[in-house]
Amino acid sequence: DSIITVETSIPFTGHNIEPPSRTVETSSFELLTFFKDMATMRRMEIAADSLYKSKLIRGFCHLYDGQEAVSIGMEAAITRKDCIITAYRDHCIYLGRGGTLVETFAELMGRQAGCSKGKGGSMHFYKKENGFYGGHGIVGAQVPLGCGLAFGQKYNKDEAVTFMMYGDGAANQGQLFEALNMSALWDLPAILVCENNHYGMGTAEWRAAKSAAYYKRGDYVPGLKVDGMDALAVKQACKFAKEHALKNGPIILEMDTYRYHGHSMSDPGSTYRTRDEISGVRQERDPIERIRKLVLSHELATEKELKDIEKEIRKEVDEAIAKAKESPMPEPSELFTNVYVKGFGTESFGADRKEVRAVLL
Amino acid sequence: DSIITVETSIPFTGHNIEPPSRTVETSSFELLTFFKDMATMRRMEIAADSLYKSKLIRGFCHLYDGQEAVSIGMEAAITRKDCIITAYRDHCIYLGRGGTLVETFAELMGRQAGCSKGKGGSMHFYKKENGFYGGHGIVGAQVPLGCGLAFGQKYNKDEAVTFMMYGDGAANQGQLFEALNMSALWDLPAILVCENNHYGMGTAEWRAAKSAAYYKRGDYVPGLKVDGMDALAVKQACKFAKEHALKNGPIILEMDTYRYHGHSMSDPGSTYRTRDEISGVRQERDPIERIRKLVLSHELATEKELKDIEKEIRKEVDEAIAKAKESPMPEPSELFTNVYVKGFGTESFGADRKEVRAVLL
Amino acid sequence: KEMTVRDALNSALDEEMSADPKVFIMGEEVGEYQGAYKITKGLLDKYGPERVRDTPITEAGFTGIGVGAAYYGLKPVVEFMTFNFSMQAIDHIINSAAKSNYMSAGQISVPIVFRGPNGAAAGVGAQHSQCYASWYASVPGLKVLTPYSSEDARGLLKAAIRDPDPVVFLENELLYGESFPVSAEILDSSFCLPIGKAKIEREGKDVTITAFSKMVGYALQAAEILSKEGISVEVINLRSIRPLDRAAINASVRKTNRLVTLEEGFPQHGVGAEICASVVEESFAYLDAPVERIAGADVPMPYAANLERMAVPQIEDIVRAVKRVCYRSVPLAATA
Amino acid sequence: KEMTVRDALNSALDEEMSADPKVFIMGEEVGEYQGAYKITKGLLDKYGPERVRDTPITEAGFTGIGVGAAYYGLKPVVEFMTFNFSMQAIDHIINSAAKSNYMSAGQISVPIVFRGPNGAAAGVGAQHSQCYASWYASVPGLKVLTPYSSEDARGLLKAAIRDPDPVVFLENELLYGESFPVSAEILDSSFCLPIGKAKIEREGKDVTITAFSKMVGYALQAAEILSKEGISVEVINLRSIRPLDRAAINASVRKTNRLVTLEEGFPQHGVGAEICASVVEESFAYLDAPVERIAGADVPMPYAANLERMAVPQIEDIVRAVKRVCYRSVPLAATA
Ligand SMILES: Cc1ncc(C[n+]2csc(CCOP(=O)(O)OP(=O)(O)O)c2C)c(N)n1
Ligand SMILES: Cc1ncc(C[n+]2csc(CCOP(=O)(O)OP(=O)(O)O)c2C)c(N)n1
Ligand SMILES: [Mg+2]
Ligand SMILES: [Mg+2]
Repeated sequence: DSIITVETSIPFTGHNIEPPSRTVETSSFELLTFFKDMATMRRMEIAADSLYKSKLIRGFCHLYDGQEAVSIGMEAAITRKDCIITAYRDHCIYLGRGGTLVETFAELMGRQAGCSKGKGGSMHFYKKENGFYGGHGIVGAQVPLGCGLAFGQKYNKDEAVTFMMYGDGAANQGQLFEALNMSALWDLPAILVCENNHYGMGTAEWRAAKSAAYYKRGDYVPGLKVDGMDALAVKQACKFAKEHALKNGPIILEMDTYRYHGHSMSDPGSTYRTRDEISGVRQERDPIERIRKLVLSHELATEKELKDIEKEIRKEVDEAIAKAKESPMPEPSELFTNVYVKGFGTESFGADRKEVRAVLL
Repeated sequence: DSIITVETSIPFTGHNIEPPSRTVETSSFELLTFFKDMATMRRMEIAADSLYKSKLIRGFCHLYDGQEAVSIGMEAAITRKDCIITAYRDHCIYLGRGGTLVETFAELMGRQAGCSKGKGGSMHFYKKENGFYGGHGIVGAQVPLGCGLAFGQKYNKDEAVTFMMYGDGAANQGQLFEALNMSALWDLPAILVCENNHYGMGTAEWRAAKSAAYYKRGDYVPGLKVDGMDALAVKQACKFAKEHALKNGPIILEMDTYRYHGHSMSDPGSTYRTRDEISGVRQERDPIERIRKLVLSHELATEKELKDIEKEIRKEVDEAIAKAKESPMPEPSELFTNVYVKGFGTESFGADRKEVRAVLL
Repeated sequence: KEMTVRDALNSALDEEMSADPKVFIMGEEVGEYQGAYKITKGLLDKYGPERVRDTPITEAGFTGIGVGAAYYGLKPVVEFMTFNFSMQAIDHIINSAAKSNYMSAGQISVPIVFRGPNGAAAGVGAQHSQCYASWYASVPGLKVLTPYSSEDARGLLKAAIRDPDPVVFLENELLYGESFPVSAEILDSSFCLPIGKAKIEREGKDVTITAFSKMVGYALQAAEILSKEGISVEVINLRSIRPLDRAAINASVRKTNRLVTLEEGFPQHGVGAEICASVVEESFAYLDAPVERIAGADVPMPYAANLERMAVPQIEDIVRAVKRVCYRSVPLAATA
Repeated sequence: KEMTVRDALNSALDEEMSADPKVFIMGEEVGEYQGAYKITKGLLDKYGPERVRDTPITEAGFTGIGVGAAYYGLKPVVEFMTFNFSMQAIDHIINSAAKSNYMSAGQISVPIVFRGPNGAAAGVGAQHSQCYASWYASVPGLKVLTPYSSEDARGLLKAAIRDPDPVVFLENELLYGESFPVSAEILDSSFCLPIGKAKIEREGKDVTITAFSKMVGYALQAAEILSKEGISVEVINLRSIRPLDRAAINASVRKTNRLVTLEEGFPQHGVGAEICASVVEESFAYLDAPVERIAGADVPMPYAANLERMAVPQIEDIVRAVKRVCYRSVPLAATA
């Protein structure tokens, strides 16, 4: 598989750091994998939308379509000794870390086969053996938690780094600045990835932040602004950041990206932005289409072959949903498991404590 | 009283802003008032130290000696429509806002005549009618609270500003960055005064902050570094900041200052810094001595006259202590007052609820 | 006439903002988005961005700013998108708001309302489902209100905004869309309910159920079922968890001699425990059976629908508990 | 042999750090300053700055970092200078630590200890005197320990550090300097106490007092006074508030038939309320008198010495309450 050299869409912009080169090396295999993986993510999220509408998924459901290149590009640059932690928009991050479609759909529907056995739900996916630490519902909380993972990596001398993903809305949270200061003081291998999709719920970035230049918000910490719709740019940036972090401590990567869906399922996503804006991004910056064009222009596959891949993905997703639906709801006894690792044989109670109680082992 | 023109000790350093001139106007009256007020503060804190040692003051007691120029210079630049809020190191700020020695000592000893009737204690002084909003024990909390006061000033179109004082240790608190962002978004007349005395308890600034350039830590918010041992520099900076804040919103003033005492009474203040460092500051930068020299060099008073003032102050302080000691402890019924403004006639309980209870009015 | 709880809250905010220019509202998405749950719908248009303030997602910061504004004499209404996020700001609610009037011996009053949905919603998992009633109501200096119906929502929210002290106002997302009958009196802009007073939602003589928020509706449904079996249930809608209306609770128990407490929050140190203690302290001799406590399960909220259902009280749990207090042979009662 | 609680905590930390390289300690002033209250004295010298980590005054941030490190498999001991400051970090304690093992169905365990002085000290005012026992112990996923003696301090802290779950470890500043007798067994580095088990500090037959932390000492002093008046008091040192040793409490009450609960925290939704509810649920028929509750006054902590004394339980309050439960004529008991 020969090396293909591609220019990123736009140059990187650095803050307190010399940015990496625009020239990225890739391969036929990598580009086709990017295409397939992103198309799978896209299809999975569209399917989740339908399942939600048919009431098989409950509560919140935050979809990632539009932002796929961030996960894909990041994974291409790192290993599974490196850790990732994110917020509630976590389905595709989970998939990127080696999770399966069946586990995803089963969790979304609250079934035993789910990655959290149906107990976590949409916002709480994990895959610890591959370095994925969730799946967090409280805006901003994952940033100090991620710095804690990086603390662990440094403590154990693991020569690995942690990527902590947060939104433009989360970027104003005070705990981020607290964690950044400590990460810088202690040279933690912490990479803060701001997925700037330009809205925190219904609030445009400039209405929530006096300075929306998130890659500069680390002040004394270096930063890089990256086209988050270009998987190869993301890959380049993450590689660069990993090297930096292992040597010099924290760095911020601002990924300029976009979410096509509303914030969660109750948000139509169209009251605070124009339809033109959305379709403009789709037409000009879509991360999958960018790779499709590269594949075609380098003649790595035909249009028909790519369409066939997409058809195949559609089938895989449908099959996964069918399988997930077959998985039963959790056993009632699961109500009381996992409250503790070690329960000391104490009693725990249900709503009617005289009728439902359990001994925690 | 003719105008006297003085140069500040060192130039101001600006961040994102053109600093004001080093040339400050003052007068014989002002300089003598500075001398008298700072000497009173100094004497009051030394006396509190003794009272603590004779067990008349309990709990924490954070002394301000060394930092007097910050309060004095600030007050000279503003009016009492402007608000001040600070942390626990609040005795002298209270005095600067028009509080009395008797109220101070009485509060420190937990007596009825105290500014909080003995219920607040050392960390919780207030003088709302003169724009002093406390006296807060939780590091960092006073900064958003102060921005809230500024919010109120802007909401009411009062054309006044709020000064919120915090330490170098507090400067790393996340809530500060959150409040700063909102203050900048909303153009609040908020002046963040970082009293950098170079230690947060036993931690030197550089051990707690990756960037100890606190006047720059607002990133997109302008800042000014000020010699906080020079009352005239402080006055100049506060005047400048007030004008700026009324027109353009928040600004940070970093006051380079020093606390002579330990952090609180249990800290000898000598394990994390050298005695040479302390005596060096005393000799070269003491805020009272700086004014004394100015007074003498401009021949506004003789050495003897200044000594007499100090003697007078000593007497005043002793008399205030004597008077404060005469004030009784609060009435037992005060246990239940001020829990609410409006208690709706509900019952409240003492430790033994069958014996001690009260109806809250 | 009927009105949803959402409209009741919205109209109460609207009327109080119109009556007092010091009242303003701040929080995430309260303005241009019209509220995450549309409680503030229309207010931005009517009162402008100075009084309907969209904030960044920085709870500690904006809560501190709200409290500071209250120190200054404004009357802020701070919306938490849900009370789970109030944990980021809880230091300001407790240390900056609840304690200031006391520490300053009455100089610094804090007329502020913290409001938003509290407790379990549907399918939102462990981090978005906690009930904070018992925590906040343990703290002197705070008042804690828990509306159930549209009458409660209007009357208590107006009372909270007019009150000179900090009030924690705990709504319930699943009630927002529910409709309740409202009289002309309730709809009048002068309408206001007293803080600290419970409401007997249904009179009965055999057993008392105490409940608040959504659980009041469950208690009423259980009472209806039980009445068909000849058990007469008195349902107390607590309305205020702090001050707690101990007098009303004890009066009812002295009449019925039996008590079931009901809440969705975690059981340990919960509202039920306090009510049990209060009745034991004041009306021990009147109790003909042990107090029964129905509460949320003692586990983080699971996502799966079947487990979630087990984790919060259901009507059958209430019915079962009532039957136990009424029929079970209680040694003390037997010997009495 | 005697040992102070301070030395007990210090030696427990030292031994666990020496036994397990995954254990590290972080917090404000824990290193170079040797601890604000000198609990970590000498540890920096012995284990170095990687394992004794001074932090800036940023509780939310460093607690989050601690929890993240625990996710990764380390065993952090996070010191809060006092638990009052844990409110800035409480979201991480509840949402990031307590709930993760459950939400992940066991994938993400959180072996972490949060420790520091809790509750009232002396003369430190309203913002520095709150007791957090009842809040934290209401939350499933947390364990909450409250040592009283040097034995407790050593045995429980070692248990907490070895435990695979998040433990909130509530110390008391006023106990740090107190000395208690310690046996060779207690001093052995293998010594460890079981989590969730109360200790009968003093056996008695007329009345049970439950207490934790500093109040255990007060209960013992009250018991001594009462014994001279012929009242035999059983004193239970709860040691663990979550899990609460309901079995031990109920067994004692079934023996003595009388209960006084004692705590320094706010009364509403407190530990006493829960214990009262538990005894009413499980041992109602055994109660010969209403449960008496002694707790902190329902007000923010005042500074003045006389008011402060009134705001926390005193030995005479306990003595009085015990006499009430023992001598008061109780209608139910009379008819039984
Ligand atoms: C502390 C906190 N406050 C509020 C919320 C509610 N909330 C969930 S997501 C969200 C918007 C976050 O926006 P952003 O950080 O830009 O991430 P995005 O959703 O765009 O990926 C809000 C307000 C929350 N979960 N946690
Ligand atoms: C949130 C919080 N954490 C810890 C403390 C304990 N504490 C009180 S003062 C202090 C040091 C603050 O230093 P700095 O901000 O520099 O102010 P200075 O005392 O020097 O005036 C600490 C750690 C506290 N009061 N609040
Ligand atoms: Mg966003
Ligand atoms: Mg300092």
